[in-house]
Amino acid sequence: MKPEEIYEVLTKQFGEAVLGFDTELAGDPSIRIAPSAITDVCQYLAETDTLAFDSLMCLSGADLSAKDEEFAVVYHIYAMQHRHSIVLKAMVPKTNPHLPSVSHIWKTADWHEREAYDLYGILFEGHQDLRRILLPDDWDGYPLRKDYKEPEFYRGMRVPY
Amino acid sequence: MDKYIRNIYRGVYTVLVGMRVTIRQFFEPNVTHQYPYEHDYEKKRNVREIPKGYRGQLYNRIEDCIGCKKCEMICPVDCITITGTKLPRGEQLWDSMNVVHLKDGTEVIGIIEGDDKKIKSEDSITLTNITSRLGSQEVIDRLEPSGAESRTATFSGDEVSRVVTRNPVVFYLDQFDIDMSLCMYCGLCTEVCPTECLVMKDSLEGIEYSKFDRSDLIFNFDKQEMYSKGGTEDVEAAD
Amino acid sequence: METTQQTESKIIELKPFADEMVVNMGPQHPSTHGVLRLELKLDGEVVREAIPHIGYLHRCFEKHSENLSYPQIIPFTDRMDYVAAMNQNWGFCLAVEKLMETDESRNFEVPERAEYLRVLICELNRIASHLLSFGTYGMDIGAFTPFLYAFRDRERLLLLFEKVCGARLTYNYIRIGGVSEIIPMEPGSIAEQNFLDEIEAFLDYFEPLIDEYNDLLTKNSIFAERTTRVAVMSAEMALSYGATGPNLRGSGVDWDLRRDEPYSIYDRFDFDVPVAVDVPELGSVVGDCWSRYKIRMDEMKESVRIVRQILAEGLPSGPVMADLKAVRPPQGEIYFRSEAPRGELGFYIVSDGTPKPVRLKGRSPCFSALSALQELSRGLMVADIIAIIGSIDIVMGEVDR
Amino acid sequence: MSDFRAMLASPHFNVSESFFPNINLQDGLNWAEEFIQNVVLPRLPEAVASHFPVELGTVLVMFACAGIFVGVFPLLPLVLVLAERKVSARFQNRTGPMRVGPWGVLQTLADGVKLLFKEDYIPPQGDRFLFLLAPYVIFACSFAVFAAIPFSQSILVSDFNIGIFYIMAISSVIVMGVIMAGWSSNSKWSLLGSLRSAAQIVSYEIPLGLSILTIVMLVESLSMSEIVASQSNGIFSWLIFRTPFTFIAFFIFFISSIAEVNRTPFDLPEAESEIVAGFHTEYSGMRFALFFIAEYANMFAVSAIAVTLFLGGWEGVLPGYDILGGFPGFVIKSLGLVFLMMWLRWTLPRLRVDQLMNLCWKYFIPIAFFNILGTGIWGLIFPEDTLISTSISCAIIYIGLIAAYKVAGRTLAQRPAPQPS
Repeated sequence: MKPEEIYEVLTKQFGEAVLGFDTELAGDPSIRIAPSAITDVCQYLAETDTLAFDSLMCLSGADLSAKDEEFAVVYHIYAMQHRHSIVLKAMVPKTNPHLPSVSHIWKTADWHEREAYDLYGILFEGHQDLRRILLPDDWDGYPLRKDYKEPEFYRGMRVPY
Repeated sequence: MDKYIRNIYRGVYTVLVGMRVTIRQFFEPNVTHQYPYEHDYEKKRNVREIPKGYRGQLYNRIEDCIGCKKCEMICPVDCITITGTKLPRGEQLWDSMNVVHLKDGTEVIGIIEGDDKKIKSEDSITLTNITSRLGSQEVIDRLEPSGAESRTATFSGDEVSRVVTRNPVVFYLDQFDIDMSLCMYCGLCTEVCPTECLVMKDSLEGIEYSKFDRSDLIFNFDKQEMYSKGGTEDVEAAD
Repeated sequence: METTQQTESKIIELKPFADEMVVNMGPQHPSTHGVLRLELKLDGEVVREAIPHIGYLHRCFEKHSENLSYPQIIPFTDRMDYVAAMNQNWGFCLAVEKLMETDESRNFEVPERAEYLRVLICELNRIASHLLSFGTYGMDIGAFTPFLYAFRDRERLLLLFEKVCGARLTYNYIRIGGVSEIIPMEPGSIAEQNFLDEIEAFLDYFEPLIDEYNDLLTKNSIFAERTTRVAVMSAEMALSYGATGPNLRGSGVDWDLRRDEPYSIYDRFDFDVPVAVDVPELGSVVGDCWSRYKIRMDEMKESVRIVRQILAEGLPSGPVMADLKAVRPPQGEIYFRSEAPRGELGFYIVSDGTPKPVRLKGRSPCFSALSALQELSRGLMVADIIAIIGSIDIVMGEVDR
Repeated sequence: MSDFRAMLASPHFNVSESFFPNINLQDGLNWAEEFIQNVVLPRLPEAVASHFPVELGTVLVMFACAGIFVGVFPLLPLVLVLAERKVSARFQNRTGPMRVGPWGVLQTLADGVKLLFKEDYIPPQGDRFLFLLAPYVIFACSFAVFAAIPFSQSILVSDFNIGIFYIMAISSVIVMGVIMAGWSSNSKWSLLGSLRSAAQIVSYEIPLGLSILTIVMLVESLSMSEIVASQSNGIFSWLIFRTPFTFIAFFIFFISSIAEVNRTPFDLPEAESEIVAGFHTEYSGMRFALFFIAEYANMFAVSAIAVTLFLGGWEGVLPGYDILGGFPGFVIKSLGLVFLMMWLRWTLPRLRVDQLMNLCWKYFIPIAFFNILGTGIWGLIFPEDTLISTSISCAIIYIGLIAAYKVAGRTLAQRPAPQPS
């Protein structure tokens, strides 16, 4: 299925929760989903036979600009059987970034969500074990945010080496 | 019972097969080198050469450096520090030298007589003031005995693959430091260098330069002496 | 997609009342392939739970990249999977090229010669990577000799890479729009002929050795005992955990990006995709450690085949670098994946039209595959943990980025 | 050779006596005493000699011998360590150590000196006393084994009448040292390693002992020198060829002894890729060196025992000729087995704990019992070791090997081609 068709299927199924379809920019077109509905949408995508998105290729957080009010959480999903892929995007506000987890649908989302939490501070509700994964547990701040200032010292060591 | 015996049998058999593989290698020659003893590749057998173009220590033939700061900009890890002042418009210190790349892979550094911009394959090129790049003594050796003294050589246009043109040196360099402890040996800086004076040593010196102190790994390329002399014509290649 | 039937896996009954011992395996441990730390909860020799802790090699490559221009990022991708750095370079360059393709005004095409060189070098790099994986796996299981044999042969490949790009491990060879010209190799020159001859000589030397390695290790009954029916990963589990590459094929899923989503010029070559099957004579079932390991051994043969086809055709003449003034992709985003030796290497790039990416995420195959370790290792023994880590073939530089 | 049944039925057969006979150390003492009486006393002044404390002197001479023994035998592991490194290097197309001395021959010496000067680290949380004691226990036991090995007709420390029993007993004490080391280090890796080692050594003692039992049944003696003496009629009188069952027993003995000395493929107690270094993880300096020396001494000891029991000891290939005989022959045969051990080590991967136990309890012990049964029956059929019995035995072994080879050829031909996975 083409991304447009998937978009139509999703709008038919979820209506309001599907916010739009971005095709203007170069590269992959993406479907914008309301963050609260992301689990339902993913569940639907994974379990419907005609879609059968059985593998989550990549899950990434993104902070596109320091001026933006929102983080993006981007899901690249692929269906081995039908060989089609789709990009879902959920925008979460920077002030309180949280959205439901999809780690029970694709287990690989477990670590990818932990990584997004670690580097962006996006909270995934319903995640089993949302700990920092790459950085030390007691690290301050979320380094991939555009407004991140690196700390001067970490446990007595100078950070900007 | 059948499986039991089969298991024993397979265990013994595969062990013997593996032992056959290893005992064959037992009588094969060594593949290793005694590195510090055999690394001098004029003396010993079986020592691999460091191939041409190997990315070793960075070296700047500073008299040809025009101070364009392209290397500083492209360096992903900021290991190059350049400070300097641009001369007033229209002034220049001297011209950098030509680098002639021959098709057999050697590079000759010198000054092309005449116009270096347009080189046709039927032309022959005469190079004067040939200096050798560090570690490539073979260039000097290539020259005729008479040429070795006058440091002049002539190549036919077919031999030449590429010529780097002369650029005016318009920067007065105060500092050109390369911190090799930060360098990640990506070689991007040598690619952007317009005069090809920034090179990576593809010789043993380019690899074996470990120091006891990290600060010794900051290499300064200084030009002050040359400024006082006022030109590249009399300057020998740096040591 | 077929599902594989689960056969009995060697799971040992846990006694809930027994004392538990918590052991830290790593970050400094001989066989955690770098700086992986596993928190093992042991009941004697039996592992109740193995919790991986990663991040000891974290360099925040993604943050770095946001401050670097695209060509400057390439040397950083070398440091991701330093065992197969060519493939990492390529994956990144493919993603950027794909993003730039969409902009018609800056259209360019990667020259034919560069494509051939890329495939040639990357397949050789795949052999080198699998050789390392084979060697270290042998050492994990306790056989030291295969390790040195693998390094002996890998050394010849590294010498080849050294000649073509000037470095042994961090190549920075494949560039956006072509390959590096740092060591020029004129079409039809003696240098090119020597290079191809050396590759041919290596292949002639190496091809029979694969069978020898199979005799030495793969078919060895002790090795088979150690690795077969251990940590069986079903196809569903592999897909769900995002295991890709040899790990996915080891679970019986016939999937290879080179064949199924051909990028570059892979559609011109004839090669098979090895997929695991049950091997009853050794007791192997689909999805166990042995299958994953065996896929790598078979893939080396396929890579040799691809390289031989290139050698038979000869490199086309022409330039190796596209005429590309500046690398400045249009505004937009791309996720592009390629088949690295360890699996599907994806790069998610968001560009705002400037020379620097806004967001770059490397989706490394090992990161996803390693997350399956916790589930795979439950109820096995300490020695099996080592077997699993080796069989999913992680490189911590890529996991931690 | 008397009837085995007769031995069991004889009124003199006494379990406690045959297994715990009076340990006769008198032979050794006699030798020392004779040395004093005949060599020392005549050279002393009359006044001193008459008051010379012969008993004390005897003990002193014994100590001096022990000193030479302790001084000489640690050199053996030094050589073996170097040999191992060189042999492994050859198997891997390397050169091995090359720096210290010509061809690196002094490398182990240099390593020893280095280890001597290293910090003697004792884990502060561990059991200090046991930690200090453990290396000595292992070291002492592994060298005490040499006391009963007849290197040649004249070079043996003491000819016990229970020689092989003594060796078994002493070498089992090593496991105590291993457990001490593992426990007292206060390290989980050490503990895991030592418990693996305990399980392994205790299990493999059984097939080892059962294999020895076949020999003892044939020779009807526990004395090492008598076992050697019974193999004096050339290569076909060697116990390995005496019956087809001893042929199998030799391999069981050899493989079990590899397990006893913790070498690959049975090196689980010190599996460096799993449990770092096993029971000696926390040891450093000279204490580590003691473990290391003991390991290699053990390796040579089990080879020497295998040679004594199965390969004719210091007896030569041909009766009357000194080919592969005497002290050099004994050492060559032992080193051959040591080389075989190294060859195996640098070829094979490591087993897992449960597989190790499987191999022992499911394969070796049943086969060893079968051997004992077979040897008993063989003893009934051929009460004397005659030309006929030897020829029949060799014929069976030969036919068996040929048959195995043929079957191998056939299964190889029939084996399906490797799956095109």
